[in-house]
Amino acid sequence: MNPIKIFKAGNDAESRAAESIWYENWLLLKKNRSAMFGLYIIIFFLFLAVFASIVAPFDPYLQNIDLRKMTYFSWPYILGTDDFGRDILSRIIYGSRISLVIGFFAVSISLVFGSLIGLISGFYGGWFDRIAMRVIDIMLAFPYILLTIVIVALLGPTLLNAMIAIGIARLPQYTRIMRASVLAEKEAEYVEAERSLGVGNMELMFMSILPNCLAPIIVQATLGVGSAIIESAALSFLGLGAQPPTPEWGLMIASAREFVSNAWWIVTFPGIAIVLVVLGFNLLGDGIRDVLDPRLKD
Amino acid sequence: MENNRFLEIKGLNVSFYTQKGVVPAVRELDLWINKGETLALVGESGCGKSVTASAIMRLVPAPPGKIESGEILLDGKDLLRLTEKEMQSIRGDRISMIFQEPMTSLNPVFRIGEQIAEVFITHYSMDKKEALAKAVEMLDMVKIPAPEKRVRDYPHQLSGGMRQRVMIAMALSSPNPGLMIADEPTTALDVTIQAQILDLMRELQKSIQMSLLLITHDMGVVAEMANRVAVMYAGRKVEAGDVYDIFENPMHPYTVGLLNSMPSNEKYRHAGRLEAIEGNVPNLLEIGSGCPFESRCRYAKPVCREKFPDVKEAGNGHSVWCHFAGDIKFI
Amino acid sequence: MEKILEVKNLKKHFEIKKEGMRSSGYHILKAVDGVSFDVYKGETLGIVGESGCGKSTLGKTLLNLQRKTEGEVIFEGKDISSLSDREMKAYRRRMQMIFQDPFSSLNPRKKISYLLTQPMRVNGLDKEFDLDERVDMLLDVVGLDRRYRNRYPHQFSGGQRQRIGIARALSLRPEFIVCDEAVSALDVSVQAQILNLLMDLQQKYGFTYVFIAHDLAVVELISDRIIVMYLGRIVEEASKAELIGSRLHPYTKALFEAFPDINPRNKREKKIVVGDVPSPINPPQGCHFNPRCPNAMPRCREEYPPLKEIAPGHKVSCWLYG
Amino acid sequence: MYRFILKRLGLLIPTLLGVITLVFFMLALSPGEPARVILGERANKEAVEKMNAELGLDKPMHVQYVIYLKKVVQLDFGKSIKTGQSVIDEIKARFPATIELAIFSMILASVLGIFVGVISATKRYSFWDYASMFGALFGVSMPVFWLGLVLIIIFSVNLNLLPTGGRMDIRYYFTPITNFYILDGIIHIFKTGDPKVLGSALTHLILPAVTLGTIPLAIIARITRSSMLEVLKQDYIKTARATGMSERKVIFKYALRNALLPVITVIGLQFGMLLAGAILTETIFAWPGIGKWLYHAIESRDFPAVQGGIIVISTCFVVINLFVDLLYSVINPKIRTE
Repeated sequence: MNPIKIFKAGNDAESRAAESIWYENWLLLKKNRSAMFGLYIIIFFLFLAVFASIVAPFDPYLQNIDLRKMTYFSWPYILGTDDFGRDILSRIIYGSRISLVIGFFAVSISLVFGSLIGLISGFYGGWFDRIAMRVIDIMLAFPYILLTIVIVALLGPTLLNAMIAIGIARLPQYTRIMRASVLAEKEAEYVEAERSLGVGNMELMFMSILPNCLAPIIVQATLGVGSAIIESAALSFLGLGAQPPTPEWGLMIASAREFVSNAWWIVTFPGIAIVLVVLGFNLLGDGIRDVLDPRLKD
Repeated sequence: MENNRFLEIKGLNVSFYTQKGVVPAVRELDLWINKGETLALVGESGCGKSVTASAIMRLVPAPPGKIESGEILLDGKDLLRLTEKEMQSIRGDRISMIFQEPMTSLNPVFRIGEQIAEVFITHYSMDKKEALAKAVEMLDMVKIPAPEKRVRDYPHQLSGGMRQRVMIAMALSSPNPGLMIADEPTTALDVTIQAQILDLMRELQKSIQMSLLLITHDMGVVAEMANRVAVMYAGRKVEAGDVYDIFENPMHPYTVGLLNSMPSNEKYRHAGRLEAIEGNVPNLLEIGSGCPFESRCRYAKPVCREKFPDVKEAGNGHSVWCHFAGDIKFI
Repeated sequence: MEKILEVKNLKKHFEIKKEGMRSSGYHILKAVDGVSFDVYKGETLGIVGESGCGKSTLGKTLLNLQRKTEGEVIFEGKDISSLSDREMKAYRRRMQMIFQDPFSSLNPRKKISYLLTQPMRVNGLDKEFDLDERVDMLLDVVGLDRRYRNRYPHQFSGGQRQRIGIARALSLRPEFIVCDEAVSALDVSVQAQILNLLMDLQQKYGFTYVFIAHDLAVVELISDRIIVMYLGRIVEEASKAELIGSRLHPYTKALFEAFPDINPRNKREKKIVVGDVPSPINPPQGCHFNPRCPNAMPRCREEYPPLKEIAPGHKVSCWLYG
Repeated sequence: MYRFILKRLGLLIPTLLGVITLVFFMLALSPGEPARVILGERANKEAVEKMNAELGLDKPMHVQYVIYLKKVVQLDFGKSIKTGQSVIDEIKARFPATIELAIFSMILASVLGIFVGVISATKRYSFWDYASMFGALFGVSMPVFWLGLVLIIIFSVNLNLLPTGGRMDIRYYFTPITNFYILDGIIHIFKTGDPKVLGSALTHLILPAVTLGTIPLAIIARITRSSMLEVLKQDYIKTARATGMSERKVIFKYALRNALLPVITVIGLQFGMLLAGAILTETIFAWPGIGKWLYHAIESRDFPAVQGGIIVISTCFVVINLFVDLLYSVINPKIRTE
């Protein structure tokens, strides 16, 4: 019998040893300038949220009785004050705390439960799948904005309920995405290969298939934080979320509605804060999608 | 002999600018096709054969691809210097192309008749009715049964072999087809269907005196179809010549290895093991100035790493690019 | 010779949901439709056929990766096709598969060492072996550098990945291996390496192979006996020498004639079969090959011919021979 | 074909039944008693019980459910607690306003969105591509209610070009016929030759339509672009180019028809979303449509009105999506001919 030759390993064998797909994707993401810009925006707002008490020049609840009137661009109120004489900048900084917490919390609800249902549904199929899909179809029959409003109206208008409502209303999307990618991934030959090697269902589902299905879910979750922030602001704007005097961005805009004709800054600046932070998540999400979705790669 | 050349490529270089670096897909390629002959361009995946085809059509996706230099002469005119508009009038008329995947190379939302008719509308400003009548003729020519009915079908209603026939019909939809480029036309098909398609192509070529550039990795298809053969490896042409010379007296170690690797090679019918080429196709990003086959060649010497060899001629147009061709007998 | 596997009247049917506007309900796709054959210890049985002939489904059904519809698969005296997943586990170790696509048959997010040790871990062999050592050994056996163990699949070429797939199948020390188009996705030069490797391993460890491929030349090279399939059924079965010497079934003849010869002086004469391979969803009445067969007789359109032994070990299913 | 449509319609019924059931139980199980809403917090126990009996709320839940279901099938959503009017009549009166707004927003969003998306895809990596895609990203990052207010600040308050809200200048007295004011305006011109009503209807429509249409516009542009890029990479585009077809024909004839298939689905989905998005827009612009009405119903816990509004909007959403689904099947030859 002929001896089997061993190929010489290139001298790069070790240096490239630990390049998992996640790491390679991160390297690609780092090259994507707009995604990085998005990430910086997010980090900036995270910084504001964490160190709000240090960064903010004033107490967000402090009403400046002397001013009484709404002022605009006057030292030390860089972005002006609102109708109670409260510093808008400080309120925006504290507001980032609320928005980010809501965004992450709401997405976590839909991410965890939605993906789990989708994973089990897609993997096992059968009666669980049929029932789950039926319920999801019914939930999707409501435009989710409406669903959110209904849920929060039922639970009562508080910030926590707004979070829960957003989380539940968006849950079907995660289930669908997860189920679709599990179904696609189940067809991949490696699943069959591992089955033929005796790998059990649990290990297949959580250790093999799940990591390969995370890409679209991560994209969805990143974009989802942004939309959750918008939706919570919208709920607060309608009076169904945060209640006065909480420094919540949507609420700030709502309370300034009556002053649109003479104090545009009260409306404008909290809105810009929302746009910026949501833009950050959207830029990052788009960047991740470009990296993870091979169809869009060149 | 010279003026019999339908198409001539001189010193073609094509690169792809990727995130990881510049990939030299085709380097210093010279190639010509005579009128009415079949030239087979052979090589394994990534050798640059398909890129060459796209370059002739000027359809290399840019970015990331770029034709760096060279000439592609059709009747003495350099295609690379034409305007896009002039090039459009040549595509589908003087030069046409068929692709590997008959499943995806037809537009799913148009009837096949409309797609064939489009060629006549584009090049001969026919009206739609006339063009559709022509399309029926073309389908008949490629031996699709009941062509009047079939023109109204959508691609998904046809089998792979039928679709490839439609592609051929489209490629020949010109009163004066000069060259058909067939990029792995039968790779995706079953072997009995492959035989039908190859027969059809040969028959049509004979009847309309057209040149055929056949791109394939299958030496069996080459043996059956080609008059002349050019072997490519990692972006370089390494050997070219008459089909009998290439098969009976291969002079480049890669060509020898390729023939030896074929399980259908008579030599191994009952002998068991194949004489395989060890190693893998090199990464084009890491290729130096030497012979690209050096890393897998068992006869390689230091000079092979340093310099790409000059051409050696063995008569009858048989050329080989190897430092030791003719000096060592490769087996 | 000792039988390792006995297949009796095996059927695998699929329900295909109709999607269009004009119809609803299900089609029955008879991917494997009543197939019987034996596999002997230490041999290579080649199964060849065109797309839609059911050869891949057959391979998966043999290993119980897909549940049969009907019939028996007897492995060393035990009908494994009716075993539950749990009961099957004991047999999984001994029966392995090498898959077609070296790019999708390895989980892209796992290191090579994980891919190679996972089967041993889930089968409880980690008590028996030192897994680290075993990975080195497996990489040696398939001709890969030991240092590659910490790499990920995407860092390898197609041929190297196929070696990893083979190493993984070997990790459980199987006796019986189904190779499902194991070399068809590879370049010719790499394909030759893998074929050599498979043949060397068989010599060394005495494996039994069922080698499924559409490439006649490959099947002819590696097999001892060959089965030709067409639309879910066996049309001819013979030893390699017998089949090369005397092909009986018109389809087998057509298949061999259609295969391009590597000698440019032997340009094929035009005797190819006409028409497309019919859809396995609605195969022709009678002998499935009759619409394309040059020798078709009235009887062929009515009755499916039985698989009959014409010469010792040479079976054919055609009315021309009985 | 008809069987196919009937089958799809058949699938609609369980979904709608699910919607009605969900809406009923969500509201029925929620805290807060309708009787208290009507009578006020201080009402005594007997009065509340009497009111409950009047509303049928004293019966067991499943009986209430069956009664409700029977009524809904006959399009009877009960009476508004707040106004005492029939819910379906209130919805009917307000629906044209919302539909008018939604249609105009959607036309704006689809036409512009597809145009921007196609141009971006064909001029990939150009300044236009970057600018419009950044614009689209900006569009999806904006809260609708804020955009509406900013538009009011710019165009109504500062430039004084457009009205801040409502559907029609109160100076014009005219009797709406169709309740679609644009249509009514046109009819008015035919009747009296006076274009002012139409003009006023249009000027009132611009800001809300832009506000409501911006997000769908951005989404449609992004989807069109990526769908187009995907199509342009397909083999059949290479085939088309290889036949010498002009680039314009390749893009607008061969590629676009394929690229629009997924876009159609998105347009349908967005159109349904608009009906819900109208809650915010209508509130801001005092647009007397179903969104604003529903918002007030929620605010005042007017259960029959909330139930009716949600069921109607969701039904529209489902029906639009079904329609789009059918349209998709008709356009896609693969489904049509199989």
